[in-house]
Amino acid sequence: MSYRIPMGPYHPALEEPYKLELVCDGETVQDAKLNIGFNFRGIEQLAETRNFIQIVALMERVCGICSNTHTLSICQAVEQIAEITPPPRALYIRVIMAELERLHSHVLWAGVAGKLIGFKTMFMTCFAVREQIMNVLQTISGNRVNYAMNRVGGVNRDIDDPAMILAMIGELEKDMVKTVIPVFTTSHSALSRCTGVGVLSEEKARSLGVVGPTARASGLPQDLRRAAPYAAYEEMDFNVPVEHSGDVKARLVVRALEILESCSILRQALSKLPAGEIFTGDESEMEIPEGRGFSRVEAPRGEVIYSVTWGEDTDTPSRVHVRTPTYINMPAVRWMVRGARLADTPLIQASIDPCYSCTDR
Amino acid sequence: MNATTALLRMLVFPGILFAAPAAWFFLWIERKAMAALQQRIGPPFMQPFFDFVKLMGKQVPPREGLGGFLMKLWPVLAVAASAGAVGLLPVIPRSGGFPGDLVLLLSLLELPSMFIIAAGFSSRSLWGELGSSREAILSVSYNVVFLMAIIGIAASQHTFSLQALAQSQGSPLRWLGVLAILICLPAKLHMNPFSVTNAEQEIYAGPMTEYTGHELALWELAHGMEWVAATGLVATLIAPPLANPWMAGALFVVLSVAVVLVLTIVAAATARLTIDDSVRFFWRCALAFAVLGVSSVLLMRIKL
Amino acid sequence: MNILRLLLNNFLGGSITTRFPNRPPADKGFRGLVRYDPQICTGCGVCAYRCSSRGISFRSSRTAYTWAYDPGQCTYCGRCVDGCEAHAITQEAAPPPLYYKRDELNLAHTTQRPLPPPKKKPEAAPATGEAK
Amino acid sequence: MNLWKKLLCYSRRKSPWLFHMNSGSCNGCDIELIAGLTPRYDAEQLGVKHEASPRHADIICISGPVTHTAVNAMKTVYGQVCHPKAVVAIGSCPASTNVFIDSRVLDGPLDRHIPVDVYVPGCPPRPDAILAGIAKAAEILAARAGQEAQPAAAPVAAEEEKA
Repeated sequence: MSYRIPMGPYHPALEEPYKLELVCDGETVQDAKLNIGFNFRGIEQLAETRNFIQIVALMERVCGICSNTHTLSICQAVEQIAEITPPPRALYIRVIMAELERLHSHVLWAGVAGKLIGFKTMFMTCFAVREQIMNVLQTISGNRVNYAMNRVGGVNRDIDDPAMILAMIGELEKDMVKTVIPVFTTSHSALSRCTGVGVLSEEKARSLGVVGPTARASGLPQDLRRAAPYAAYEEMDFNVPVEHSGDVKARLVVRALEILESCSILRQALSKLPAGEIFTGDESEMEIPEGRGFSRVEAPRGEVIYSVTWGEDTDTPSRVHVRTPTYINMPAVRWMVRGARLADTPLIQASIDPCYSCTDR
Repeated sequence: MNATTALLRMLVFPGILFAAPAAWFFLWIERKAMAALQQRIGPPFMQPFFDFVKLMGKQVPPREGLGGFLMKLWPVLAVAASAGAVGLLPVIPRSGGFPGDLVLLLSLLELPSMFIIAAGFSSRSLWGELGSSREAILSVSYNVVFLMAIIGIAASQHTFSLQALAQSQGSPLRWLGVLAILICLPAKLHMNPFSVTNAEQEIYAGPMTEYTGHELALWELAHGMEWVAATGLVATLIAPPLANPWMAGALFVVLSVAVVLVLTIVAAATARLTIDDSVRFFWRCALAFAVLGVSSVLLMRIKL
Repeated sequence: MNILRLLLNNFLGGSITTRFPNRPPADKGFRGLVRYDPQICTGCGVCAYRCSSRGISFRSSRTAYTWAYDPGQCTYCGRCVDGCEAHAITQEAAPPPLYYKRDELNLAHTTQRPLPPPKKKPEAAPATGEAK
Repeated sequence: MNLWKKLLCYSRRKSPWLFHMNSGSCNGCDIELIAGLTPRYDAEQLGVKHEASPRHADIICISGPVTHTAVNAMKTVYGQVCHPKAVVAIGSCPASTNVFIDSRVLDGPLDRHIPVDVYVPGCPPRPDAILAGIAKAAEILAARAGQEAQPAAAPVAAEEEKA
């Protein structure tokens, strides 16, 4: 006998409100239906009423976890319209912020995954590690979550003390290599929850067009930082970790390796940080001409695409369109949960690192 | 043991009057130790007591009909059963008891989980029902190991009296039985790795989802007393017999706390297993212990 | 490292918690409440133009202008501070305080504009910041 | 005030159980609340327990600017939390809808729907500020000990409480 289980909109496994309707047979999930829209705030429409300074702060609140990605994307798109090139130091600072954000987002994900499988100690350890990153973010930007770092033409704040961040990265890498990763990979109870769960085959991943770590865990080596470098990624030397098993464990491993890669990118960026201005152009005299800008950024969750159209003689855009990684990855959840156990569903849906506030906007 | 001493034991020592503070203390130790293992400070002293008082003063939504009555009834019964279980413990040896009280203790320990199952179903919440069905499946599997362990211990000592067990020396079969009980305890107490019944990330609070106010307070109390009874049982079985009753009592408490700490470390070190993994685990354990137990009994027979 | 080693280390290392009434210090560049100095303000209104959340409102007439700020509305992004050429707006380097009623922390300053040149008079003293 | 009442007051202050609700927030406040439970801030030192079921909770933490779609679910959850209860609005969004002001799909701010006891300003507030807000809400709860159940959604009564 099959029955329906409505998960959500306020469910402890979900940080955000959305509704997952599961059709179950006993504890086996047969199908899943996703209902979103609880987070819909009409940001794309709101963006049409904001000028180029205000829009950055608005887009930052598309998502609190990958807020830097969104400001970076909108700034890049607007810079493309206005034909502004930010100075090299600003590009490096953007890379640093993007990588710090990736670090904190991945560590956060590991913590949440730990919580979802009832591994409270893992959750606490990950968050304790994450606090180091939050400290750095707060020192650089003045806030822990919404950093307000990017602006059209550069960045708002300079990095005064690269040595402090380098020291922190050393600490973090040590913590990750010596504590978090080994503990996760040697704990039998944790591995039994991750291995072989929520498998997404390479073909399926390709046909669904999944992005980000979800794609890389299914054997698709796609990474925008490599494929279409933005900011200063062209000058960085890094690997794109790829796993082939496509299960939750593979996504875990991909994210863990990405954390290490991020540390290496940060180290390069901080040691090569060029001197100079941190922004070009005077915001009070800047005019955005008519045109279309298009920007792609590799968020911690995958590819974010912004398309911005600016009208003639206005100070507000006429259309801002956002495509977020979760929007692309969501349909994959349906294929992953089919045949899975009810107990694994929260973990499987969390393994794509969903962000419904990005998706709803 | 006559009716008066039995009642006295159930109500005063080591029953409700003693067991309730002990329950809060054990719950507090569990939370505090968990926090210490996770680099946290943890709750202030006797936090479960404050939780209990607060819940007692919280309003309960009106529930009508038989369902509402049953929902009120189950936590009271659970508290009564676990208080009875605590009352049977020979905290201080030679203070009563009757032949066969181990069997009664077993059934009293089993009752709260039965009541939880019933409570989940009578709360008519989907999550309650899911939690109850999980609890039912789990209790069927761990009880096989649990009963096997108890029977093995009783067989090794030729008695079903807790008193006699507390007085007698250990034997290999007994240690095997204690190990088996320790494996079952996390499942009995809804701890990791077998906390599937109240897996909050999957099914909210499971059978407790709809409970609030004093009913929930009673559930928490029953849960705490289950802790006291279960750890007390283990402490009884592993404590060496001591002549001085005060020393014996102190040793009993120390051993109980040690068991709590061991369970906490296990809970902190593991993730939650899924229900089918848990069941598989317990049946494998049951098989292993059955083989070990039967073979050792046979060996003992041959020796005799 | 094994999980038991981790637990042992955590236990021996003690807690890393900040005891409750104490709070971790805010950094030098922390973006807290916006502070406004009516003495310095030139009344250009750029801050309101730059404010994405309408937390700063600027109403201007020929004789006076009113600068109003609602911390409940503020995003603490600091763009108004960056854009204020007269540096009349600053940000506190401390987390904002709790409040219990909406609009409790609101501030409004009304400043008289200097009268037109022919009749030159000293600038009127700014009105006190009154909480709404 | 008799002894039981005093004890009850004290216990309410010592054991605030949370239920967290996101009414369309950007996740910033939510992760900061979660960070408040973790070792560096450790909400458990205040006796806080993050509860899965609204039936168990005393304090409802709400983040987000209250979208149309979330409003009904939010009211239902508010009704499920039993008296006494307090509401903590985390961040600027529930207080005023923040950057999303003049969006057509919002039904905020929060106090149009349910009475709010404590506002924690910030975008997002730091975890320690959220903890301070929760501690404050627990004190408000304790002050409510003598009161009997108030009718659903009576913002006036809630405001008198604070004074």
